[in-house]
Amino acid sequence: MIKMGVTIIPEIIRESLNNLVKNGERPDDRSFDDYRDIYLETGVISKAEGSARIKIGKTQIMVGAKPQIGEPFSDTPNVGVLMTNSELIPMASPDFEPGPPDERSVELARVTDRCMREAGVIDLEKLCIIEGKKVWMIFLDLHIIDYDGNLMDAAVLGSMAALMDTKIPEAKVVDDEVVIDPEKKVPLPIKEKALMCTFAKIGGELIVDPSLEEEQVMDTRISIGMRADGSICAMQKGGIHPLNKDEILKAVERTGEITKKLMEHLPQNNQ
Amino acid sequence: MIKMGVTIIPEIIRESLNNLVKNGERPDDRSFDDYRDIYLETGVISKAEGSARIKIGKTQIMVGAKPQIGEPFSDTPNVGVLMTNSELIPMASPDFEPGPPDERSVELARVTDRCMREAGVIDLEKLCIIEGKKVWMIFLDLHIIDYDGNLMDAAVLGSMAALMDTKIPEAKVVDDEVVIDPEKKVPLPIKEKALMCTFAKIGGELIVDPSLEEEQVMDTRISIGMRADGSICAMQKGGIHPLNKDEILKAVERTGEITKKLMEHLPQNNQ
Amino acid sequence: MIKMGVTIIPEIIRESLNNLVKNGERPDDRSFDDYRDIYLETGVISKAEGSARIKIGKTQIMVGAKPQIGEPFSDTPNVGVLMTNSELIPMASPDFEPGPPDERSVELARVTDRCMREAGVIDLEKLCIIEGKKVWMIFLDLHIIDYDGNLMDAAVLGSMAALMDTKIPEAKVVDDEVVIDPEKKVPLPIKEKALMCTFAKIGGELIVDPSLEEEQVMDTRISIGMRADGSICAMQKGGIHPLNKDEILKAVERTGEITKKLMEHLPQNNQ
Amino acid sequence: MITIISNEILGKNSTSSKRADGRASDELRPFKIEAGVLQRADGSAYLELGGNKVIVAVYGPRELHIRRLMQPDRAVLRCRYNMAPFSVDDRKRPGPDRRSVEISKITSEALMPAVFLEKFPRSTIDVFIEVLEAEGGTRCAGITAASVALADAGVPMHDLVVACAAGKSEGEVVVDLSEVEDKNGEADVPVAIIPRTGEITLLQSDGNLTPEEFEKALNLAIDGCMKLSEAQKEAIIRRYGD
Amino acid sequence: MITIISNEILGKNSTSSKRADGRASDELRPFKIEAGVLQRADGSAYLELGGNKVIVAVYGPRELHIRRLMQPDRAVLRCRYNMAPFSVDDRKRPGPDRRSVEISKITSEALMPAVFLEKFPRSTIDVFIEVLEAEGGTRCAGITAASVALADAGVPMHDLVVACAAGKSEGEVVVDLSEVEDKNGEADVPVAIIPRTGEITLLQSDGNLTPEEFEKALNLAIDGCMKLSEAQKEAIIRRYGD
Amino acid sequence: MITIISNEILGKNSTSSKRADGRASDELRPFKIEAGVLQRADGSAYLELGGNKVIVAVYGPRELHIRRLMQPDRAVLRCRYNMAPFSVDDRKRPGPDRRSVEISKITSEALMPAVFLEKFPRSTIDVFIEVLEAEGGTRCAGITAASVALADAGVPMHDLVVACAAGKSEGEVVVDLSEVEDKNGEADVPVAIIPRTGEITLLQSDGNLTPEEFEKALNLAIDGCMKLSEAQKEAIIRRYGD
Repeated sequence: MIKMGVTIIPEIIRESLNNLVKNGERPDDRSFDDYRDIYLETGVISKAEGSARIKIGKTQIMVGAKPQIGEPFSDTPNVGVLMTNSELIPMASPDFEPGPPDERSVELARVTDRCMREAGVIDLEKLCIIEGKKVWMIFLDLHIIDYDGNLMDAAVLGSMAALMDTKIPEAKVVDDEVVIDPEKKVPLPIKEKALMCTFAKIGGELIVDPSLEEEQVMDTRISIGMRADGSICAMQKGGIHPLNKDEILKAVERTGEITKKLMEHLPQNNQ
Repeated sequence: MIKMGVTIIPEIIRESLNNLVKNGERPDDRSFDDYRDIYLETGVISKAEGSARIKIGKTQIMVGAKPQIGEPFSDTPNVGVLMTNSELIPMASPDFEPGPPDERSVELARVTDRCMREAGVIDLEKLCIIEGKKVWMIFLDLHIIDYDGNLMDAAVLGSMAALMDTKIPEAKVVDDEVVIDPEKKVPLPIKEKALMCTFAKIGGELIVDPSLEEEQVMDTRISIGMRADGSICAMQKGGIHPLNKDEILKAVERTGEITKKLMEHLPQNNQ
Repeated sequence: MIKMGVTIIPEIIRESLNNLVKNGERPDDRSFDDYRDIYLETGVISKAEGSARIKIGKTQIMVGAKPQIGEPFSDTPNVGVLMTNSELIPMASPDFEPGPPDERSVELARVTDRCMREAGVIDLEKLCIIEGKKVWMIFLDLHIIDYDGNLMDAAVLGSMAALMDTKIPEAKVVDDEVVIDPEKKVPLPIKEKALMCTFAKIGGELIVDPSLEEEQVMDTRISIGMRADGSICAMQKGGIHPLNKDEILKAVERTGEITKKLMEHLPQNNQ
Repeated sequence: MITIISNEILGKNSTSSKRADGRASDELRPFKIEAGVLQRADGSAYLELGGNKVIVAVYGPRELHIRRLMQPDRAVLRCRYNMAPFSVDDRKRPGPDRRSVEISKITSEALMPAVFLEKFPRSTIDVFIEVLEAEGGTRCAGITAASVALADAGVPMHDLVVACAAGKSEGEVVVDLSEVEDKNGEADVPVAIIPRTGEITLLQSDGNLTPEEFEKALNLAIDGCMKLSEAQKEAIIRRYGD
Repeated sequence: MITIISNEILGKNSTSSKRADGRASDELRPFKIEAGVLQRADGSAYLELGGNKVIVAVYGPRELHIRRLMQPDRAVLRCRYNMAPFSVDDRKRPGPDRRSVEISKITSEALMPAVFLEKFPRSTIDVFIEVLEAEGGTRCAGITAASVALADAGVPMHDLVVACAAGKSEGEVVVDLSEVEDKNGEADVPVAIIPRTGEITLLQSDGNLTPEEFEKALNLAIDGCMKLSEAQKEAIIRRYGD
Repeated sequence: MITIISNEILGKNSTSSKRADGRASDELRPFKIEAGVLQRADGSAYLELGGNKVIVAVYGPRELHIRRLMQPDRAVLRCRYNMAPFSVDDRKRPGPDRRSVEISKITSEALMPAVFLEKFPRSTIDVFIEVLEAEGGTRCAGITAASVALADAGVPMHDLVVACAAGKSEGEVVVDLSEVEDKNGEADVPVAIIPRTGEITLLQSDGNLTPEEFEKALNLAIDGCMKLSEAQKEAIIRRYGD
């Protein structure tokens, strides 16, 4: 990443980590395709219509989903809206500062948003209430509270779980007015499942789920969003070193396998 | 206060003021319960529907009230709105800087607002025009032009006077539309009177209406808002030193007496 | 100008330029009333309803006009709106910085706007669609991409040309609703033509169309907006040195002649 | 126009108490406090009180980069009180608002008297309070949790500042108003104290109270503080042993 | 929809004048100027002109903290023109807008030629102009008052810059347009001068004027300036003696 | 309510191609690149690609004034991608938005690998990309033009980074999606490469693709890059000779 904030990594650490990975090892003894421990809990915030607490290793994100009635975009009058926002709050890292979202935060939110949206996770047409006038907008807020690397995968996993947990009030149209019954709640119409798998390139190798320690020495990063059916719904390269085509295509292949396992962490059914 | 800006008070001044107060005296020879000279004039700004110029000693605030038609909050559909804003403009002190309101300015506006609102100074229900749709919003703007200590009490006294001075145009509802007659003006419905009394703790004593000189050496501050009937409508401790319970309860008691005298400065009737 | 950014002009250059001008000469051999080469092209941005690329010497501005339907101001319910915005983007000069418009940018936009508006260039009454409710708003955006002095005259010339190039969709009112037909476009109703002529005072002389080199040593500046009929529609003095009355009146006189020639650069007809 | 069918009144009065959730007038909502819940922060704490969920991170004492805020003879203690967008019924727009600016100010004033700031001249201690879910009384919850996080960070303190509110609801003076009680309530008095001395470091009052009611509320709040103070100490002991 | 019943036209033409308030074409509105009206500022002044009420504070010459603005050989003179939210019919949102940014710029350019800035290298002189009530012509009122405030602050100057507008209203060129005249007027020409030399330090023209009308307006504005200049001097004398 | 009568579908399918504008699946839109189009900038370039019009200015290597961004052992390369308000159908509000912030970040990451940043420690190279007209694929157009502007500024580089997108539209994988194809398209894959090594410096994918389709898109994009790479070199040669 470009802005590494105040943390400067001595060359000796970089070299030693590079050598470790060249020998097929990682600082925490994981294999190249292993995630750290994943902890996922949904329904953790009663006031949020959907929520999840996701931990990947020591990285921790609170995700909340809140519906709100708004106007559709003029070019998609019969389609609801997903709005994803992320806050790298200063609680999570000595390198994060208060203030409006910086480029890292914006990238995280936008990649997460594209992954959910392009995969067709939500059946957005079912969120239309009155065509051209009123649709449900789903605000997905990523609150990063502990940063130990690989925010992308945690954000997407937490977002997927929070959306599956979301129940929105029933909205009826009576005499051209929207009537909301907060007592009757229906699950968000979930159509697809998609997750993201991030690789860091260190010592010439691509290793999955980089920890902060690994991110700090990595040359570059590639994040691949994949649906349950194996199709690629999002991709984002990051970092200032190049990748070659073979590396990318191999990463796509590995993502297929890894995502299958990752999907097991999701709740079985959207209730 | 936390941010004292550029002004740094030498220890020797602090000590000498502390000793003065311990001996029952103040730099300007006031007794502990005395305000500085108060000058209050209403109707000073023709373009404002209500206005006041308040001076307490050398502290000076211009207060203006302006009504505007807006939507009520969704949880109080039949109630008007009071919005209080304060600007510590750089004119008033070398320590004030241009820019959006800082924490001191926000605290001043919010405490003033709570004092007026919780006391029920305005009969806000009478400011409803069409339930759930149109109500009067009263914008109260505090323009601090000379800062010589104790902004809180000046702000509340000036606000109370400006509200009592305020006349709003008659708003009628004709065919579900609001019709305003700027020629016919009615006084703002004033229901209660409330003022604020601020004590600074110096040399172990609580002294009322601290001047800037006193504020700069005070350990802490307590501001008590009181209605004409003697009930407490607002309270705010400020500063980084603690107070004990007895000090607080005694301050409440003294506020009762002091507020009665302070009320005499208000215009007799809301016309 | 007040903020000259990082560029500091050595005294020796200032002196030598002053002497040059005192001798009736200019660095690029122009006479005092000569503009640099003017290049003007309209219709350069297909997505903009009106556009122009204007070069005066090496100064270059892209101007775009975009119509949008909005509400009229409450005190002029049957009149359309012209909104002029300018961006001194950092592309144009090492002295320009990213961020919200600074005072130079605001002045440029406001003077250009006044010149167009006060001259009555657009027949704004014809931009009313439904009185008090819907009018055309014309957004005129000045994108400064190369800064080599005399932005004012370039901005006004480019704006005039862009407005003459502008075609807006036909807006009809059917059952109190606005219906827009983007296939049918009508030219913006142009009523008057107005341009601006800027003089810099160097070595006691007023010279027209100052280049950046000349601006950097000038004492002061005066910009005069003039209609085709010779009336003055805008004027703005800039810079921290005074002018005397005779200088101003002579500048007005010279502007009459110069503007006539300048008008020849405009397209003959608003199509 | 959007019409919202109003919910039934939340909770029913028990026969033994006027309070919506059946609590006695001096009874706190259920609470728990945990120390050391985050990895990156120097210290952290998590607190639940009724429906409130608050997490606090402390960084520092650390170098202060903003020269203009630096104090030559002591550390500054900066607080940032922030509500997560999903913590309230209607989504809160991210970023500070006037309410959070005021609460951040009085929170830092409430904590400062207990901290040995003079030990760390020219440095800063940063306290980040995140409200994950709000159900009335978050500013007090934030202060109580912040003290535990400061202790977890090893910041030297005289004592753990603790905060609790009392107020008036349905005509009765009661401790620790819930969101429902607060919204329909007549008054709210948040208080923070240094338990060892009983000194008060935060005090506000919002609403109408007679002086007698105010005194009663102040006493109830201080009693509430003492109960929470025990839970603070237990949280520290659970983490670090006795 | 909100409908506002429109006011009757304000003021009636006198028989002797076309102007709404009966003034002669070269007649200023009533005015008063007072020096030294604030305590904290180094210098201050208050000016009323017709319905305009303007107050100005001057701080400095004082240290300039923003290195990037600092001038090695002279002081910078910074102006902040600001309208109080209650100074106009429709409440103005607090904070700078494009209009106030432009006026601040040209105001500082209007004042600078008269001040011995070179006496105070690397420092700043700050002029804060607050419009408490606006009734047409506030930028000129602000400049006129600012000069008195600068003098009150003891800032060394060649002369007191003074400002006045002239314009065209109902077809006639007149001095010092009131708000009503300005709103329906055809043109407005604000002018600031250094009275001793007659040099012009601020000049704008907004509206359509023939060159002849412009010259007439310029002359009327300069005459107006001279009248106000007397009042400036009297204000200084009233405060400091002759 | 405002109703807009919808336009007829833009363009008609040719018989030989499914694409709206009749291009073959591996055919780029018409393009032209010109170096050295601005006077003040140290380097500049102009690029048209279909309806896209992009201009780029480069300043630097120059002194970096923001100490916190400075790198002791190399230059920083900062990009600012910005759309002119008139560049799109609905006027864009001036100033950065979330989209432009993200594109600015990945653009600078795409260019950096080719620049000898280590030659200029503690300094900055600033790349300003202005989209004058947008018709699909502006981020790639910006990168391609930026390389030419960097070369024009004399910034030493390994090679000229070049960018091109491929995607899926109407079920077919095609190169260089136009605005119409992109809006109704199923996927878009912007790619930037270092032509000499074929290494990839920018890669995104937006939309759904099978791994096979993705590979095909990647290959098409790289082929497109190679064609544009020739035009970059020609632009440099036209300006500076061979």
